[in-house]
Amino acid sequence: MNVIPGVDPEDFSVTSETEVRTEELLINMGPQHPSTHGVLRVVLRTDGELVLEAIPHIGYLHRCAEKIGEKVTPRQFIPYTDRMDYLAGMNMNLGWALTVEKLLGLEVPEKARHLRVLIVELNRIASHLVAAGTYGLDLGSFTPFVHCFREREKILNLFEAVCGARLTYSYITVGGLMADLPSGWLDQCEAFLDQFEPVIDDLHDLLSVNHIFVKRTAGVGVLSRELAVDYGCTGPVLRGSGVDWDLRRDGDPFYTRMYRDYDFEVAVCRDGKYPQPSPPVPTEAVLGDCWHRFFVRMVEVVQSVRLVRQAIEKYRLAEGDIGQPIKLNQKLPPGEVYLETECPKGQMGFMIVSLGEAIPWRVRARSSSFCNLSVLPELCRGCLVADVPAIVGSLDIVLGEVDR
Amino acid sequence: MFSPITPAHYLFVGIVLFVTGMICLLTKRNIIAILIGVELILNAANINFIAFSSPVLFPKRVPPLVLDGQIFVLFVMILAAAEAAVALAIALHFYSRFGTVDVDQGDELKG
Amino acid sequence: MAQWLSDWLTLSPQWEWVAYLTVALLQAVILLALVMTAVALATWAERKVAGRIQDRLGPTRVGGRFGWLQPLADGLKLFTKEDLIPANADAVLFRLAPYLSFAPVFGVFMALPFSDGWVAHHFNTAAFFILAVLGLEVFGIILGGYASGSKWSLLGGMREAAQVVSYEVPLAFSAMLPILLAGTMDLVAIGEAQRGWFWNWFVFHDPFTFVAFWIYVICAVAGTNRAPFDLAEAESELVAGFHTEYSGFRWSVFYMGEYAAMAAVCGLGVVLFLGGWNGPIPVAEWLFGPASSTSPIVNFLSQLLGAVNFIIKCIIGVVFMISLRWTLPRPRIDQVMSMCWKYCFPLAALAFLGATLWVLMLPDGLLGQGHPKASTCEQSVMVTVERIETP
Amino acid sequence: MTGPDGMAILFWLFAIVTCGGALVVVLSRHIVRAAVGLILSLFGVAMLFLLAGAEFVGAMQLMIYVGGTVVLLAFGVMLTARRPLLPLSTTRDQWLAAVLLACPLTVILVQAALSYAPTDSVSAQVDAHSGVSTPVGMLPVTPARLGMALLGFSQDNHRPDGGEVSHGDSGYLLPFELISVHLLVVLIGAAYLARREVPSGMTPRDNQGQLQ
Repeated sequence: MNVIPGVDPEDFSVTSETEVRTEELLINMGPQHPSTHGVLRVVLRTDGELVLEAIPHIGYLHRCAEKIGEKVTPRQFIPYTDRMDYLAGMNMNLGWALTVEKLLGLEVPEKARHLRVLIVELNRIASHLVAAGTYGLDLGSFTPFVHCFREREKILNLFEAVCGARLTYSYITVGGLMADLPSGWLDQCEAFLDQFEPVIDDLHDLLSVNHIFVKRTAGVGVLSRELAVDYGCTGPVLRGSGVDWDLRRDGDPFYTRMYRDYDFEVAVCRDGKYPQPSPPVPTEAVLGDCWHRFFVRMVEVVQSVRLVRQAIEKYRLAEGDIGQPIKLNQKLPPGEVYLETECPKGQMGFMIVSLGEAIPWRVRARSSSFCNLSVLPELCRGCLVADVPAIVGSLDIVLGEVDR
Repeated sequence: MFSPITPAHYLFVGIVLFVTGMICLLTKRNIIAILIGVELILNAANINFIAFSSPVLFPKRVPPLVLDGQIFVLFVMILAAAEAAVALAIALHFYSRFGTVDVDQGDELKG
Repeated sequence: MAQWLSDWLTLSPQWEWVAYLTVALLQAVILLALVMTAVALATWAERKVAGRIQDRLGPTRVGGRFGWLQPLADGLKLFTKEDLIPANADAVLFRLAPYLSFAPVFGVFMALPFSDGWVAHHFNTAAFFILAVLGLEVFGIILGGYASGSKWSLLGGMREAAQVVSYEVPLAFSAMLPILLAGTMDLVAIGEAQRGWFWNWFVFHDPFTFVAFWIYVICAVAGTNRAPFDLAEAESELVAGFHTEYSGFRWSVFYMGEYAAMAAVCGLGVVLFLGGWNGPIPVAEWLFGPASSTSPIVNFLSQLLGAVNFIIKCIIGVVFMISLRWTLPRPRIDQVMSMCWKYCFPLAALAFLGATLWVLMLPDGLLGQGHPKASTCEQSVMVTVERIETP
Repeated sequence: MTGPDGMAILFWLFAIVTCGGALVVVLSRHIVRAAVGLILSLFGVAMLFLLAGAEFVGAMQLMIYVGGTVVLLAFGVMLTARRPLLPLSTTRDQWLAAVLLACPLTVILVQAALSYAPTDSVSAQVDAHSGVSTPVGMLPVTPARLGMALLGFSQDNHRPDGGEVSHGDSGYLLPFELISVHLLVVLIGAAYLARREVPSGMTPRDNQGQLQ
């Protein structure tokens, strides 16, 4: 029998029929459970089907990423970043690259800027597709998962064409990008977008407006505005609670200028409406519940498609080159810098303290999934066992990013 | 090769059920096991009813109970189901009050 | 048949029971082979339909282009898998549970008529018997969940117990309507009462039976523990529910039980509501004349046509259940229970009441010439029975 | 389908199942195994009913007893025993008392069963419908007749003694109504008894799942 920290094992060891005293059941959900999205372990204290308490246990995927960052140069650290949130490696690369560029005071050429937007937003679509698909799986619907992964495969094919990798890209680097686009890539990308947009409607039919799906998610795991802000939730989790906050618009100027002269809307519910086109909000849904968190991602996918289309146009018109990566052992100026970027899972922040050498003195990664996960015990209190996967899935965590 | 089946055959099966049910009732302390014993005893009675109302077992005369036997069995079943439901509810209540399903532990009469 | 075998072997009367036993075993084997074929086909169909819905091909490798032999390959794989019994489990009950879950479903096919003369054993109360036996399947699942010694399995078993026992009530209620209309629990007679054009089928008899049919569909899906009501296994919540700890052969026995139960409820629904072995258009009557035809070949052909009709309808039902599974998310346990008690059960009761009144007020149907009345119905029963009894 | 030999084979088969199940109930040390024994035993009884020509009652036995009552019992076991496979403890003197009581009882009952010998009075006929040989003048027992009897129509128009039905026989309407009301009361009572207070510190959820 597993010994659970903080719980006296004697309380649960029952030896004979006359000594049964416990009404409550301790269930160990994970780290090998099919719907904890990786190696998360949640200890559930349940009374029948009712969850009294959920305690997440993390750390199974800890790989000392921050410490490694203090042993290698910034460009050498790039491959470690895309192993954090391995579903959005491009966004991770970008976050780190921008932080180092901010320290160096470096600005990439226009063409590289548009290419970065293009790549990063494509990766956001891919990440949200995984989130939506696995969320369907969490609720017992297998088909949307397959549809989502089929579309994601097409994005991964595009990425493979630009950098040769399908998961850990290391494509965006400090000072620019590793390579320019191959010829004909933009046409393939546009063709993908054209056939992808109707698929979003299919996914809405299968999930967002499906009656059983709404019943399962609406009103479940309600995260109030205040609680979301207090726990430092970010990204779709924060916007699902109705907070109008998106770093692409409200963030550090060094980051937001990447998105200047781009036209997009923040996916947040204003007066009961989401940016169009999107299906209407069901009446059962409460702001901050699982349905809203899920739906924010679906709306963001639409906005990302818009951004990618704009980026393709701008990239085609842009003059010049895509920039030059910095030297592998480039000396960093002494100082301290912190930058947060809007990743698919939330705000991913990197911090560098440099003493003027090529290798940073201190590296710190602020993980969005970690903060989003920390709200789980609050949301799971008093829900049913079946709601736990629904809530974990709606937070859309990646354990590689939580544990780093 | 086999001798034909008579009501007595059925009665013997009934006897086995009745006696085992009674032993179960006397030896078990678990409230649900006691319930199981009661079910066995009721079934012993049912077998006898059916045996005496079966035209198959009485090929040469009208059985002593024709329709009455079957209807009594139906009534017994319904009562047994009702009894099981109530007894189970009591068992759950008992369990949540005394923390056990051992009937001997519940002999204190204070409310 | 036993008599014939005995005569053929010229056995002395005291060895007649050997002939009887042989024939009984033979019949059981034939029936088991039939059920197994249905199960194999259903697993294949499950993969193919899932593939279609998910925009992929499904099995294509084993057995030619369409992967016909995939069930065989699956079976071989499962039989050669390591068979684990957890240390915490009660080994005896753990071993017993899959068979307890499969055997009742097999028993259903004993009473299910495939055509008006093709039924393994002609029960007078076949409809009721089938409903009763289907309800036994649940015990094997509860036992499996309990004996596994795993908390997930225990939760799955408890869910199964609550769900299936609840859904049996509206299921029986909605199945009561055709019994009421035909005036008998004899499935052969119920099927015969729907002879003729498809508007004679009980599902189109009156609005109440139409409602009852859909309640039957919902409850049949829930009662056989199929998605979207597969709460007892719920892979995303309870790992695999009651069969978390099962592997290899025992696991496959559970699955055979599930698929056989699917076929069984479809068969029952087809006989009760969808005209059984009567095609939508009474081709059989045009071809073979009235039912009282005595020529054995004509009789056999009409039986065969009936069985083909029946099986086609069953296949449609099974495919419908499969496509439900691959389309819908899974409701929560409290929603499943409230759906049963707050919607299905009152609706089924109302439909029952309504159908009773309908028969009372409009005994001849809305247009004055609907169904055969009770007397003609009984006559057709007697005709059927005589056809069965006379060799 | 069954000749006399077939009937005998099936009888012995199901009698062994029934008695074996009953013995499992008594001898098993685990409550769940006892429940499995009960299932086997009740299933055997149902099959014996079918064999005796009581089809409706046999199916009823399967549905109510095996499918309903025992599942209820199993549910009760799960709710009251959180740790699987609870051993049942039985003391020696309890066994002694049980055996002391059971032995004479068995003797008496066996004697009673052996002393019963039915007298043959009526000539038999073979019914074309069910293949069952029934005495002349006796209608087969069908669900319809059972139902009519429960609704108050007297069905025993042939008394065992051969006499006609007297005027006072009125079927089983009153017991039927009583038992219906009884069932309703039991349903409400059981639900009331088994209800559980929500654990303190928890907020119950309404149907929408929102926190109240």
